[in-house]
Amino acid sequence: MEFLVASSIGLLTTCGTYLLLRGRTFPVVVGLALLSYAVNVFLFAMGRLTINMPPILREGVTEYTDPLPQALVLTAIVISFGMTALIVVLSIRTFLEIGNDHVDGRPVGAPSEAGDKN
Amino acid sequence: MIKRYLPHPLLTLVLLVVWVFLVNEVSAGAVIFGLILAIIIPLITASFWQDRPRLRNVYGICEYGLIVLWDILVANVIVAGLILFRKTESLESKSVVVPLDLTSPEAITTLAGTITMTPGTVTIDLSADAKSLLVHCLHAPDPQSVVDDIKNRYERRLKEIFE
Amino acid sequence: MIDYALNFGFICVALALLMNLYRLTVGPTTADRVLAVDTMAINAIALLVLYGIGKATAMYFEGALLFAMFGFVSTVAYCKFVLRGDIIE
Amino acid sequence: MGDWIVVPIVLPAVMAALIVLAVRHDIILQRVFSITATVALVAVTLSLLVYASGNGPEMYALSDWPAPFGIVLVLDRLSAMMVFLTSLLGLGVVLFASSEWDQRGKHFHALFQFQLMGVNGAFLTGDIFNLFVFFEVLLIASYGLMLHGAGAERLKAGMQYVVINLTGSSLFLIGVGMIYSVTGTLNMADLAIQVTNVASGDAALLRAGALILLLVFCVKAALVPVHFWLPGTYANAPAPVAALFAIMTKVGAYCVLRVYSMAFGDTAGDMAWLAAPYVLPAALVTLVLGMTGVLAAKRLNSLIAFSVIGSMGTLLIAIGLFTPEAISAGLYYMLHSTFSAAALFLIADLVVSRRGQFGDSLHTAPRFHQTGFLAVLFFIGAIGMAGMPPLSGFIGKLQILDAARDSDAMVWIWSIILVTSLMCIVGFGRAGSVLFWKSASVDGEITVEGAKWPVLPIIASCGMVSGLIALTIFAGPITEYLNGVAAQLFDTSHYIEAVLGANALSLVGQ
Amino acid sequence: MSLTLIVLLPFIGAVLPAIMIRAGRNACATATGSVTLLALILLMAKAPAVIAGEVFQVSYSWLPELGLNVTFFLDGLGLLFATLILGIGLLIIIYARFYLSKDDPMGRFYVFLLLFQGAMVGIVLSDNILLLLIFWELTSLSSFLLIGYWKHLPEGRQGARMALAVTGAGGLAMIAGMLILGDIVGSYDLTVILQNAGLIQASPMYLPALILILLGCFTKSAQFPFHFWLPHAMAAPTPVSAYLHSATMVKAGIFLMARMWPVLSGTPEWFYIVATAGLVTMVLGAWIAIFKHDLKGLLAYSTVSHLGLVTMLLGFGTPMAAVAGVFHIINHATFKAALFMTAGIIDHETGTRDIRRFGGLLNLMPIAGTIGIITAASMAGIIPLNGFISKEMMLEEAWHTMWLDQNWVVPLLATVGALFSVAYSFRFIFHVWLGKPRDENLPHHPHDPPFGMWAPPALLTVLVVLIGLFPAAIAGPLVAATAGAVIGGELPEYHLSLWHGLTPALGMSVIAIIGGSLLLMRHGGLMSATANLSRPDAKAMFDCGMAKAVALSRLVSDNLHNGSLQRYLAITIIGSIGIGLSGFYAQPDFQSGTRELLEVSPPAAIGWLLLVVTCIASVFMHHNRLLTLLLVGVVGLIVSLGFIYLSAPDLALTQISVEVVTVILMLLALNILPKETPKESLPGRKMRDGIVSIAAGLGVGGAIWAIMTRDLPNTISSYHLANSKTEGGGTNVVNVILVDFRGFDTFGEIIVLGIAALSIFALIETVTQGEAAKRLANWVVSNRRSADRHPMMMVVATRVMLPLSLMVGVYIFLRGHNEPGGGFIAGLVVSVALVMQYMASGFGWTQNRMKVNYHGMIGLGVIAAAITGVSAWVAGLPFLTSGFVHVHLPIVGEFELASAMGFDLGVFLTVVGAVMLALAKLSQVERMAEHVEINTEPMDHDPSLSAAPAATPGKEA
Amino acid sequence: MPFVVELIISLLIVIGGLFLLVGSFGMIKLRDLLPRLHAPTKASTVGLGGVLIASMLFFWIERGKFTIHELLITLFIFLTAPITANLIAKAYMLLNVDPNKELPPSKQNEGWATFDPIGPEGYDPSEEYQEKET
Repeated sequence: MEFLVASSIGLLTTCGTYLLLRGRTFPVVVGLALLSYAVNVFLFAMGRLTINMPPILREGVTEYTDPLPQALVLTAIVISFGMTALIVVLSIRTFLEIGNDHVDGRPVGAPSEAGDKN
Repeated sequence: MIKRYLPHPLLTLVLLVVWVFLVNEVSAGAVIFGLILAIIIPLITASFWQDRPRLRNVYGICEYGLIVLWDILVANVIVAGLILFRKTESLESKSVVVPLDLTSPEAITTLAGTITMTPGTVTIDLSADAKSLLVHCLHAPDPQSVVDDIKNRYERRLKEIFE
Repeated sequence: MIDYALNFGFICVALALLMNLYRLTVGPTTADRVLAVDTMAINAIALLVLYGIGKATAMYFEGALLFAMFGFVSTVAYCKFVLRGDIIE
Repeated sequence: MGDWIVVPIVLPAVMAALIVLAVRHDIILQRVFSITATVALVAVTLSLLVYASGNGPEMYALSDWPAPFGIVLVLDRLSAMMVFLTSLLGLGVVLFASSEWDQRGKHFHALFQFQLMGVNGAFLTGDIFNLFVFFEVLLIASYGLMLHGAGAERLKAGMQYVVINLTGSSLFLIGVGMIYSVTGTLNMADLAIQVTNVASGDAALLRAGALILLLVFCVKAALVPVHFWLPGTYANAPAPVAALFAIMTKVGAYCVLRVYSMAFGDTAGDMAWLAAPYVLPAALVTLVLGMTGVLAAKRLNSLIAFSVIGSMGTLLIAIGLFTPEAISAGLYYMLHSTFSAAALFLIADLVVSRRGQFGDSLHTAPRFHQTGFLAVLFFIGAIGMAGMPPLSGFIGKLQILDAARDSDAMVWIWSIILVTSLMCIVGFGRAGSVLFWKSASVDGEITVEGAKWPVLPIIASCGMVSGLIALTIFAGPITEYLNGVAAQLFDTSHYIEAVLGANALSLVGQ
Repeated sequence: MSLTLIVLLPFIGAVLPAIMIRAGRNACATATGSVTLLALILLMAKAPAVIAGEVFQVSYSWLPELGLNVTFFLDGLGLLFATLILGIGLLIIIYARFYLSKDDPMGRFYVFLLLFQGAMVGIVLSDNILLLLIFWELTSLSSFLLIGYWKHLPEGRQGARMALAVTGAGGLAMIAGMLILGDIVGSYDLTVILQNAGLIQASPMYLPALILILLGCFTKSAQFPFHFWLPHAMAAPTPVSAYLHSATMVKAGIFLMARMWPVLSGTPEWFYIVATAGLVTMVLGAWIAIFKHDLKGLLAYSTVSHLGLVTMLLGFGTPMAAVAGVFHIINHATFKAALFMTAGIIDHETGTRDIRRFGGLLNLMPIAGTIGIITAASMAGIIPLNGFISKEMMLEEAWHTMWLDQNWVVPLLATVGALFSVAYSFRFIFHVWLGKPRDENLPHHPHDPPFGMWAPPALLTVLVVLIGLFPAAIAGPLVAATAGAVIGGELPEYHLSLWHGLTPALGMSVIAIIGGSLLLMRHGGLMSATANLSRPDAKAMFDCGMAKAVALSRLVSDNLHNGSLQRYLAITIIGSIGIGLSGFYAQPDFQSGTRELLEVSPPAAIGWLLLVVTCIASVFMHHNRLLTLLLVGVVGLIVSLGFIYLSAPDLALTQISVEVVTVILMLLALNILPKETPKESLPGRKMRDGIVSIAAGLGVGGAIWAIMTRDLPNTISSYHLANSKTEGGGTNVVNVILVDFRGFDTFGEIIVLGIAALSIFALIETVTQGEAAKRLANWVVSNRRSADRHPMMMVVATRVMLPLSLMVGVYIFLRGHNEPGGGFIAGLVVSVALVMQYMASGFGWTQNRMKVNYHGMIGLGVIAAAITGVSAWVAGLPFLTSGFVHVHLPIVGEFELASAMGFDLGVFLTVVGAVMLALAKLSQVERMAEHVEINTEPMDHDPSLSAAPAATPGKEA
Repeated sequence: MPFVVELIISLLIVIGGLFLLVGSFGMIKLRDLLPRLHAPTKASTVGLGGVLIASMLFFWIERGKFTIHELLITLFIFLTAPITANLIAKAYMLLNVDPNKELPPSKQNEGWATFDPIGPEGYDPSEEYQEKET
């Protein structure tokens, strides 16, 4: 199980990073989303994996998973949600202002359409 | 007075039931709290749902519900059979038009939903003036019978309930 | 016996999810993909419920409920997007 | 100080919420609220500073949970100084913005107060995850402020700023996660203890995590090679915001200082001074690149932005030495560079707003209104930034050079600091010459509609400049205080005892 | 005290001209002059005592930590220089009053001048080398301002920048040198340093310190090879040239060499560096001066040459040479300042400075001519003027000096230098004043200037003559005091007089005069001969070097900061991988974990497979953006399933709710953005990115693998588990951590959300301006659009869902403390329920029915959370301290009331407010783009209202 | 637990699982979206319903507690499934179906809502098809 989780995190990181390195805003945003999944799961897995030991106190149950990473991940999820919302809006706002969604460093006003770089 | 503070009695009832479902226990505390919520929430949401028709025919509702439940069961078996055992090429899929007598949006929606949930038919569109339903049949050698079935089995009953 | 049934159920749902995934990636139309995701949500709910039975806990019920609710909303949003572009107009 | 410790965080937060809730339609009331709150903040932080200078570190346990289980705030000399600096800077910025800038977009004052809250929180917290949260608060507020008023270049730069920092936030979480996974704690003081207890097989993970965290702090501190967000961001941010951002890079530097002198400092055994081998070389390169950018700049704002990078390089050289003398010198330079960067951005805005369509491009343009007065201000700001005498930049650099004396890299440090100073002088000389002198050879005068003598902005700019002057005049007492700060930083036992109780240290090694 | 006042007076007084200029030019000049005069008087009051050997000292503590203190001392050397600075300064102030035209901003001039004066006085009186450095750099700055005073002249600006760059660079080098010096001695106090010659010269750091300090001196004093900036500084107004570039600033370097003479001189290094540089400068400067057509250029190079002379003398390292040097400093200051002023007069009166256009000016302006001829003769070293005496002394010293064991080098070159010096001095005399007028069409008709303009040089000329005639009487005591201070010990036997008998020096002098005259006669031929020689033009080289430096900087900076986010991110990611690995492998102490691993269950394996396929698909199919979005949604689904599977129900609920809102946001965005990502990455780039991202994935995956395979250390969360119920009042430990143990995190977190919403609002608020508004106005709907905006079935269904969802929201909210749920998830549930209404019935209709303002909700939420926190203060507890009670009501039974619920309510409100504000505002952009009308009916057509007119659907673009 | 109850629960689970599988299988087997739409919307309701009832029974018998909240999920599904089917179909038709050729006429004054707006004027996506043909 640990291997599955580790490889999933690795894969999510890889895919997120790859998309993050694209030259348009949308893949970048999606890449960030994937990356934040990876990071959230990473942080969660800090508390090690357990099955069916949710940190909800029950009579007679003594074994619980580590609740702290979960709380941290919750905070992280919410924060990354806020960030994602902002960057999504920022990307359309930028697109509207400069007429293209490049992030690869071409100056404002440079020809933008796909045809010029294929 | 009652109308003002209890705009949708039926809704209140439904919500109370939902609350009991949610808390998953039938206790005095749960019911009282649920009742408070079931009164408050319709008040809050009243502006979203004004002047809607009242449902009176409780017997009709129950009958309709049972029929539909049964039909759903049957529909599933039939569709499963079609999927599993018929060659896709031999399926006679087509769209049929069901002219409507119902006029209330709620009734039409219920009918359309029923059609979707029952054998081999899915409501895929509504005419712009809401006077016809476009129904897609998975396997309908005889389209007219489908239309008749719908009109007799469901629409008639709905008309009694809603109008 | 329930355990066997549960395992069978898991396998069914798992296969169903894989099929959904196939439809999602292959398409061909956007509607197919949306349908695939919607079905996935349904299958996920089933998975949760089965898992809850397996672990004999009601802890996962809210998860299933929210899956149902949110699965619907996101499907509607996708469809509205295809239909109108602007999902809130 | 008890509850007062949390006031620098709660006060701006509540004030921002109040502005949003009650007065969001009335810009005048917003200004009144915002300025009043900032003034109150200055008063509070000043009293914290006074208190901290006479007392040891003091902990404030939020929610009344004992450390390390809950979140704690810690007031020590360093954090008191930083929050005071923040509030002073904030006061200047809010005054400047209240003339006209705050109307160019929505919610300036609310975002501004939130920004203060985030920065103060980052300085006061004693918990690494809480630090992350405050990082995010200050970052997201800074995104909002940075994009205030929009505009193509600003949006473009903003996009980069946001994405790079979001990546940084992800790395932050990874770093924190790795640290927690082997130490089981998030509290910085507790971390300092746990670091010594880590099983030797786990040490590699801890080191990796701590260094990734270092990288994140360096992103904030704009250290090469993770400084890329800064030039565009600072050069394109609204002037008051750019001025406020002068403290943002310092947050990164502060964190480097705090975490790596406490948890990975003297007491960390094998991991002692973990950050030192990385920070110093990077800081040297940063300084060179920053000043190269100053020389290369074609726009006034990017000139200043690059000079900020350079000053961060200088500052981190001092911090990277990790000796009490160097840190004291670095802190002095930090104070200086905060004021001088802020002053320059504000002055640049006064200039730019008078140059009409010529904006901040370093090309010859006709004279503009108040050339002489602004030239004086700019000149003072520039000599401050370039580290020329008699202003504090020079003293700061002298102190850093002096402190670097015993370092192995002394030759490098000295030669790079001195050579880059020259680059900075030349760069600012060119810029000033173009802006204020060349205009005399062009006929005509630019007239821009608007306030002739914008009172608040001028007060704010002069305030920043007078900050520099005060730093110079009171260099002696300030340095004395800073020596105390550095001494406190190096004597981690008091901090740990304040947070974890008197017998915490006796558990070390068990 | 008065010592400090002498230094401070010019600085304080610098505000006077700025104020007094409003009262007129005379008042301004008077004010400035009186400041200087006052300082001079204060100085002179101390002069007798100093000459008598007394040393004044004052000290104030400034930055004792660093050893930087405000300490001044006044000895002979300081006295000499301070007198020169203040005295000549006073003359210059008078002169400038008449020199500057009406258009020149005189107030500013005097401000700069006083600043400079103060800095100079500071240099010569400092007793702390760090303080000296400060004044040193201040002179660079103030001279920068003075040279660039005529800012409309490009030469002025360039000259100023060049001077700043060169002297600034020297100053920086000197900082290093001084710091080393201070390090060797252990003190930055000059008086202490001066007593530690042995220590310094024995130190291995002596040579670096020497070189660095000399760099500062040479640049300031325009010594070879840094001589080139000085002539270009001549673009300044002549008073500035006269003051800075003859009498004072350029002498700062000399001063420092003299000051440091006791500790630095006497070594071979000192000799070879200083004397050689001086010698070369002397000859070279003089040679160039001969061929300068610009009057001030000629004088500038002559200054270079004379400074070389003094430098050389100091470099000899003998006490006698030092005496000669000191004496020449005085002499040079007198005649050169006068010469510059004369040149200024000529310039002022004729409108040109080109020597080739002059001739016979003596007839036209006899007073100025007399002054010019006498002082130039002194410069040439003609008997009986003061220049002669010091030149003689120089030649005498040169005669005795061996250079690399050769005894002829120095005398020969010194003679050559003197010869050239005679040549250009005579050129000044003969080509300007005597002979026939060469150009009748001078811009102005020259005549003698007003008294105020010729009086200052005349005064200096009188000094020139008097010192020449009575050297011992007039300059003797000063020279003695100064030289004593320089040497720092016993003065050698020397005799200041015109006639020393037939010495070798006299012979050399004669040779020089005769040779110089001959050279001048052949001047025309030489001129054309040298014109063809390609001499390195220092300014061109400097400019070229500067341009290259700037170009190089641009090349580096612009190419590095090319604005490509891809590059920045790639570097950041590579950096993080690198630093992580370097930490990991810093020591080979890593051990694999031994934790018992969990078994893989079939559902987990399937989930993993799904995730892998979805991830990979999302990369390979990312060009289809909608599909990418769907795939990411699936990833979110699987991740939440994973959370549930791995005992984290709260996380799963949060993840899935966030997921939906994110999808809605992304869809809103995608409607505006292009629907496809073009394929534009080149294979190389893809390869690079692939490698980077795989490395990142391996790094993160490897790290987490290493972590998960080892046991959890004792974590602080065991405390949370133990105290959650008893102290925190909740059984859902995660929730108790969120609202209680770490409630402060949550407080920050909701603020993040609130800020995000406010930022989004602010960001979109500006969309109605500028380019964006134009784009939106011209927006063309690219896709086919369905005709019904608000499908009836959907409207009906969501209407039913709304109360149900709200019920669910309340439920989730209330159970949060004990079961999975809480304010955040409840907030999202409610938001989604509301968003459904927006989606079904459109913005306009729904917004009309929303009775709350989302801004207010955010503010209220934050305040609610804060108030919950602050209310703990009432009980004397820290911020956010939570309390709970069990309430027992009849019928209802027992339930728990926790203050954390108030906090959670704040969370709830903020979340709803933030999400709704962001979505509602974002949809505004869509409506602008789509040009649809605001709808007022819930559905497009309500069949039950058949009598009513049909609802108007939107007009499509 | 009585064997019969256990058997019933197991059967329900198996049936539910099978129907879920069939629903998804139909989705890949059928060749076009509209037929595909039938599979999941129907099969899944019973599939999920079976599983939910099994769960209810299980907790009732196993835990001795009558749980009803599963019904809520069923309620949601019944309420939402027709809507999603309808919207997916509309989305499909809009992009892939020619209303003039492949759909029967509505036999009313107005055409199908996806293509014909209510009222006399307005944008009509079906016109695009005509333009394409000419």
